Amino acid sequence: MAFLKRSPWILHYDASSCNGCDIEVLACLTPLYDVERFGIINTGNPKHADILLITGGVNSQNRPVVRNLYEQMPEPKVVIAVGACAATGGIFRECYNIAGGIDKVIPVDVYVPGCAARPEQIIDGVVAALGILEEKRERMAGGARMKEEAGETT
Amino acid sequence: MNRIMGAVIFLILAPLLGGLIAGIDRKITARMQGRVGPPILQPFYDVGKLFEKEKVVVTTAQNFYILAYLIFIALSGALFFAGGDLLLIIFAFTLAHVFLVLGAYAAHSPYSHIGAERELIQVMAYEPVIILTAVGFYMVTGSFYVVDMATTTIPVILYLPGVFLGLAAILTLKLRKSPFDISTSHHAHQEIVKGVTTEFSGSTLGQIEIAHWYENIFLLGIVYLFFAWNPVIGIIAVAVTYAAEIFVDNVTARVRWQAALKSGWLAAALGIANLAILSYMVYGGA
Amino acid sequence: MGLFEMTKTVLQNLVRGPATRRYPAVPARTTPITRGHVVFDPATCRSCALCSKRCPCVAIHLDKEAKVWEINRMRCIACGDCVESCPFGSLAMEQDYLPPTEEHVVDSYTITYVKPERPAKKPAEEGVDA
Amino acid sequence: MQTLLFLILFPILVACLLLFVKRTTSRYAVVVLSALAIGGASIYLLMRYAFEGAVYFAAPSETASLAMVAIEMALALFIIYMGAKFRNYLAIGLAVVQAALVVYLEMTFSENLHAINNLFIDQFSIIMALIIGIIGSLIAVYAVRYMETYHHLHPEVRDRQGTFFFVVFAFIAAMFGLVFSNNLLWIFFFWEVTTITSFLLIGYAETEEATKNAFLALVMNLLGGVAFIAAIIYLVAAGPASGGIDLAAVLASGDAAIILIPAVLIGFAGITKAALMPFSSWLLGAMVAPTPVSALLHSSTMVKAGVYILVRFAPVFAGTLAGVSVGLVGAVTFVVASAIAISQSNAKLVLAYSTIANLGLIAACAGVGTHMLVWAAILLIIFHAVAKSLLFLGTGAVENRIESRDIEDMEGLIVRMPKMAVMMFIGIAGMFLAPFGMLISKWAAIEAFVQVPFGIVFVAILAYGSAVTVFFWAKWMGKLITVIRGVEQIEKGFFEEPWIPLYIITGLVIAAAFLFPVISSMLIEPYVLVIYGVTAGLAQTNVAIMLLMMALLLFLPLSFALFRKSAKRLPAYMGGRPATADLHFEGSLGMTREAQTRNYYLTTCFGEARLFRPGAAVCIILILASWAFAGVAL
Amino acid sequence: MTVNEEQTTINIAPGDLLREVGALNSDGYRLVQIGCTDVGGAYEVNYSFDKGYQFRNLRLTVEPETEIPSISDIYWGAFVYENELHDLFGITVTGINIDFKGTFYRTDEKYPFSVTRRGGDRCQDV
Amino acid sequence: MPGRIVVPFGPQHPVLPEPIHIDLVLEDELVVDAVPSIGYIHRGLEQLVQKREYPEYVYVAERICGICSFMHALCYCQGIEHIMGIEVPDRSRYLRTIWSEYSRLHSHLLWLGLFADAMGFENLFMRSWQLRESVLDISEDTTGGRIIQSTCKVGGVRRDIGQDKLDEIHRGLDSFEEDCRDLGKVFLNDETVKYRLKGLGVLSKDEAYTLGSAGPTLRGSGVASDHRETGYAAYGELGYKAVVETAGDCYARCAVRVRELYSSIDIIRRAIEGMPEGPIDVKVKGAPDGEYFSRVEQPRGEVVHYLLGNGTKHLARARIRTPTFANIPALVKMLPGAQLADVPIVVLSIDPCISCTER
Ligand code: SF4
Ligand code: SF4
Ligand code: SF4
Ligand code: SF4
Ligand code: SF4
Ligand code: SF4
Ligand code: SF4
Ligand code: SF4
Repeated sequence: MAFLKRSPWILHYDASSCNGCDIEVLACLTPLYDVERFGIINTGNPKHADILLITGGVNSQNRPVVRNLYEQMPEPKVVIAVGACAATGGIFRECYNIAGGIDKVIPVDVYVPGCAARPEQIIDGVVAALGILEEKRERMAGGARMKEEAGETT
Repeated sequence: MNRIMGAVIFLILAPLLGGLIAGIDRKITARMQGRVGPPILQPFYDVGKLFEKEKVVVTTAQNFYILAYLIFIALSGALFFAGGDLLLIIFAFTLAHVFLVLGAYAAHSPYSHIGAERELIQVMAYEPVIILTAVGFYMVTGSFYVVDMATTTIPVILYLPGVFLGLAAILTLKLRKSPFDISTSHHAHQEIVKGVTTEFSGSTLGQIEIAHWYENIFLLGIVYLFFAWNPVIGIIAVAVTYAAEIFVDNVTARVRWQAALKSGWLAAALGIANLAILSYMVYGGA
Repeated sequence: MGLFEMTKTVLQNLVRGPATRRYPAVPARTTPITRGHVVFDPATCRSCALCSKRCPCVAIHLDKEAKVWEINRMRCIACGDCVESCPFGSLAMEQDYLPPTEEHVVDSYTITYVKPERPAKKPAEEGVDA
Repeated sequence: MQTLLFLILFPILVACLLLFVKRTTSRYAVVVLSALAIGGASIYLLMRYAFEGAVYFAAPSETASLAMVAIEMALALFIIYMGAKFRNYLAIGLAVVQAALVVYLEMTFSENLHAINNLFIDQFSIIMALIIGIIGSLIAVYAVRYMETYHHLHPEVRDRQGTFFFVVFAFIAAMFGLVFSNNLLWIFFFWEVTTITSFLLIGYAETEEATKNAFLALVMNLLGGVAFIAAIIYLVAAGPASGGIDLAAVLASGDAAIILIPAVLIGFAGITKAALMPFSSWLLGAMVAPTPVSALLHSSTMVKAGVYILVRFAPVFAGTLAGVSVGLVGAVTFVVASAIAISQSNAKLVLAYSTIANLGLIAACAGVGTHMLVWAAILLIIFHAVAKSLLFLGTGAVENRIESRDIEDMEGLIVRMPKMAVMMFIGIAGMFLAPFGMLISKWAAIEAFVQVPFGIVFVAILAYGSAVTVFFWAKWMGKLITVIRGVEQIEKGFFEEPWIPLYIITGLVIAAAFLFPVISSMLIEPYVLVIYGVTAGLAQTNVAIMLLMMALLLFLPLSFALFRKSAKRLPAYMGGRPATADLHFEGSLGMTREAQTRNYYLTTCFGEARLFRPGAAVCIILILASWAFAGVAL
Repeated sequence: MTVNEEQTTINIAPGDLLREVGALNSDGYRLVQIGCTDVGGAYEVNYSFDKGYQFRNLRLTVEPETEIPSISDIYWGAFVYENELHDLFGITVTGINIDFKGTFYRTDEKYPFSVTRRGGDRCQDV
Repeated sequence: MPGRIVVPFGPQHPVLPEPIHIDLVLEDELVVDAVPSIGYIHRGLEQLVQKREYPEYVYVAERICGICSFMHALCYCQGIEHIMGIEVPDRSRYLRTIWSEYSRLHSHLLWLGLFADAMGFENLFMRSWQLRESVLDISEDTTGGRIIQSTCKVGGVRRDIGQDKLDEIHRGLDSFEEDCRDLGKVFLNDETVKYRLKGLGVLSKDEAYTLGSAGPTLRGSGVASDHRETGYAAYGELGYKAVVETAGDCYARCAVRVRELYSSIDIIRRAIEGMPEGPIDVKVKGAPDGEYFSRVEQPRGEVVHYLLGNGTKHLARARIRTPTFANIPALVKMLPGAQLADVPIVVLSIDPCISCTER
């Protein structure tokens, strides 16, 4: 059964956003958008999270942090890049301290365009991510089953 | 035989009921905040999800303690619904919590460590009230056995209003609700991240959640005992108490540990005052 | 007594019901001037390159030779500067938002504008380097 | 009776022998053999007398009594000499007073100083004898290796191991004497011997601090001694009505009014010896002594002499306000000492405070003195002795290995010294967790206190006290089982022999939890029955449940295998900050820092500075109140 | 109640800095900012102060290798600006009360704002 | 005394909305040392002036931060206008004032929410952010963007607000003010909130002043310093008096912001009432040559844009000193002595915005 789709917990990290997308991510939690309707909780802890929501492009300081957070999340997990900055660096792309989009550091599954991305767009992004999350889960479960079977035959 | 049935029914139904209550709780909370809130069954989805996730640990030992935590919480609840000795149940309950704390210690992570310390402060804060509750019941019903408390015809609440208030106060602590959710909180934004549960994930976190459901049912069971002479009133009282807890959760800020400890101990003092008057009535009158 | 000051709000919320906008069941709130995304009309663009010059994100790329006008959707910040700068009204700002995607999106258009018969004066902008 | 005499005299022989054994190996052999003999004899005692109730022996009297007086005088002279040497005039004064009182007693009432039976044994004595005989001798065995390492680590301390073991065995002999004597004068004599041995052992290191603390202990114990002898004089002076110096007769004498005053005085002596507030400081100071001394004297046995005498007098206290006051001294001590334990990070001090607290609890039970409470008190004595000795010895072993007795330095012991950690873990669990013994006794105590007038005060104190107890033990436990990385196991290469006593005591802690129904029904309940005519005990179902929990606990670690494989390991959450496995992270200002996890000590709430004075003040008032109540009763 | 804002800029020599700043401090000015501009071969460092919306700016022009003294003894909070000065421009400031020693911003490239020090402008490839 | 706890606090942490790292050294839960480190959001956008022409740089300036976005644009534009000697039309000054104050409302409500969140008061967080949404709605209705307005430009504003809309906004202000006052009451009167805030992170008047603090952090300590008093935009005509509290603790800083909600509403109301007719922009030709320290009062305090033009379309230097940057020393001073549980509150009490701090 796929409970995963009904209970995605997100971890939000600001990898040098201008706050614009950040606060829209937060706005999703608040009464007007209330993503808890979809079982979404904003956990502050990578070990509990299923979805990593990143705003802002990465700079070199943030590189290891982003990677660390990503690694700390248990499988299956997806990454959503929210906003133009997280996708490509956006308006700051040419700044000396911006390396570019999040995909320079970790694999990104969903890009949410916009500057700032609207709460509705972010919700859409999460919904899109759920599909990918479910696929990954099935692959993982399949992998485990295959491993088991392999174990039995040997 | 009856008593074993009680235990079995608890072991099976408590997680279901506990999860449901958690779901209703979240829904009401959301409504109080002007939101729609999650589906009522959300807690089950969450736990189901957790069991689907990969197991991740800092150290393998940590999960062992959580299993022990779950087992002993379930055990103390089962003993309760089997009508056992309330003091013994309380001690089993404490033992369970010590296991939770040990799990957090074992992980050796700064945040779970601080969470563990705070959880211990919580235990220290609520323990006196819980013990006094048992003692209070004894003074009124003449027995430490839950089975006698549950079948009593005395309206216990009339004798123990202070103890009941004390218990209601520490219930906030136990349900991990504001203002006393110091060691870990369902609400994400806490200075100590997720406190005790920081390093637990996947099915282990699910176990903690289930243990919490067991625990809540057990605690509500204690609340019920105050009104046990009339089951209807009892169930209403439990609902009202829980609703009051949700309400308080929604209208208060989280306090520091100092205040949590002080409140817990003051709640106990209230209970003591109640019992002192009662004991004066018993011995003074005799 | 300052305890439980929040009570009034809580009760109000309970009575009034949730304030939630039930997106996606209810469409997103937009206004006529909402800046959603840029649309391009290949039929009127005269390849003046003003838009790509003004764009603060360098999201627009114009290849005059190949007659290709491209916009990198992942860079565009929907500021609308290009729309304002286009002297020929080839650009417009639509209210609706772009959906999330799994890949970077670069929309590419082939400019179909043909110079009218009457030889027109070369626009000055053509002299500007890109 | 031979066994009794053997147990008293044989250790003295061994003690003298050990004065002359210089090599560690031969000393070890001697100690092990005598430990076997003593332990064996105590078990024989158990089998021989367990079902007999109280048995009295006339036993040698005149000569022995004379010898005792002589030794007492000699000891007084020794104290005066030491007092003069270190300029402790208070000690001299008290010794002089005490000697004078003894002389006065001997001179004035010489014709009354006869007990019909000088020795006796009953179930309570058997329990005490088992504790002394088994735990005491195990500690002695452990001490041999410990002292060797100790001198290795502390070259500055003069090596006087001969004397050391002489005193240790002398002490064991005295303890046996104390619990077997039915003659109050004899009890007093042995009482004084334990005072002196304690003085000698605390001062062993001969540092300024050690000497100071030794004198502190001496002075406080002498104070108790003065009260003791005063009580005897009072009893004797009161004539036959009081029962004179025959313990059994005194306890049996119906005239509560008359014996209440001596009871309170002897209770006071018990309070000093058991280091209840305000006299707790001597026990804390005693922690400068080598760890086996702490284990032997200050946790498992000597302080038990104090509560032993209190429990003996419990029937006298029962139902009197004086008794309630004495009990309250214990109760207040329990809660205050437990609270202070929170603020301590020195393992030995935590153990010391916890000891004080538990002795307080026992005293509380004894003071109120109903049959249930006496039952609980004896249970407490047993469980405390085993668990606490394990913890002391464990701490000592760890200290010799990691060269620190700070709890913080024991972090990750489960990785560094796994066996040791498990043993200490069990010891700590024994101190406060269900289904281990201490908790059972506490539980019984609560149930018992509810049923007496003023019980609610005790229950309240107990409720707070046990809450506090959970805190300081659990955090220590947490330190032990924290799994740290990047350290090596350092258990190997450590002397193997000291482990054997540790293993045995660990076994005893678990066995005690399993066997407590047997112990209770075989020894404690009959004892209580004889005295009160009713007896106590836990309901069968509860016992069964406890045993079930115990079994569950033992079984659970097996599930460990379950977790071994599947999980993926990731480093701890460090705020996203990249960190190494051993918790070093890149900190501000470009420094690499280590995330440290220290326990909370809550000093502002529970500090010694904050709690000791009020606690002591309350206890002094209560002690005075107990005297006043006793006086009024007269 | 509307107050008119005035801005004045005074050029001072590095040696006078501490004296001038001290004087402003005792005059009751608060520190608004310290900023810097690379004017090609030299740096213009602006120390800005304010009192009742009157804006005083002390301007120091220094050569690349000149060390400037920290004013953090006078204005405790100056350390943030001075660390920034060092990290973005490579100017050595001596005696800062909390010296991050180049770990304040930890930029990818050192001294990104200092054309002089880097010897020409470089851009991120797009 | 037993040792200390060392905790890496951040850069990712649930109560820190933005990445900042603090090495926290604790004794039990008492903070004995706190060393921050930043640089997680440093982008280097000041340097973009070399790549964007000065009119386009407004879009960059807006994204110095997404919260006081409008204020940055305003400050930048006013600076350029001052250098170039441009007089903007009256109506645009009034419109700028209205948007500024809406930004402030949005920012303060946002902050109040986060602040409540730091205290573990979830419902209050939700309520603050719910109110904030109505501000965002107005922002979207009048500028086309919820967060980033993109409406200020050199020489005026890009969009007008029609009279209908102005009237509608004006009508809505009353009920909005009532909601804000209800919200304010919780922050200022609730016992649990007071328990968390009073006496925490005290900054004396002297300290606040010499540490160079800005905004509510400064005003909460009793210093009346609010750049609106200099009368830029339309504040000259409308008049403004700084809101001041004297206690210098977190409660005072919170109170300043709560009361500024009311004063902002008041300004908006009067700005709408006094709105002059006329054009909204002037044509801008040429390029700036000269320098200016442009200052504007943001929600977090005074921001300084130092602009240096050299007569080309590209500025020679833009240097932005933001209020949070100025408040960091105060933060470093306030943390030791607080409890761990109070760290988020103390940190938030300066309303830290790392985005603009690091630029
Ligand atoms: S995409 Fe826009 S709003 Fe989002 S972080 Fe980047 S600049 Fe800010
Ligand atoms: S809307 Fe702005 S960012 Fe997007 S293409 Fe146009 S000018 Fe560029
Ligand atoms: S400004 Fe308009 S006409 Fe010129 S290239 Fe762009 S879209 Fe085409
Ligand atoms: S540091 Fe350790 S080894 Fe040294 S004297 Fe103290 S206890 Fe003994
Ligand atoms: S084209 Fe690139 S390298 Fe050349 S000046 Fe422009 S930004 Fe710099
Ligand atoms: S400076 Fe280093 S070694 Fe010294 S006490 Fe502190 S942490 Fe330990
Ligand atoms: S404090 Fe704010 S930014 Fe941080 S996790 Fe909570 S809602 Fe998100
Ligand atoms: S102070 Fe904060 S909200 Fe304002 S511009 Fe700076 S980052 Fe943005």
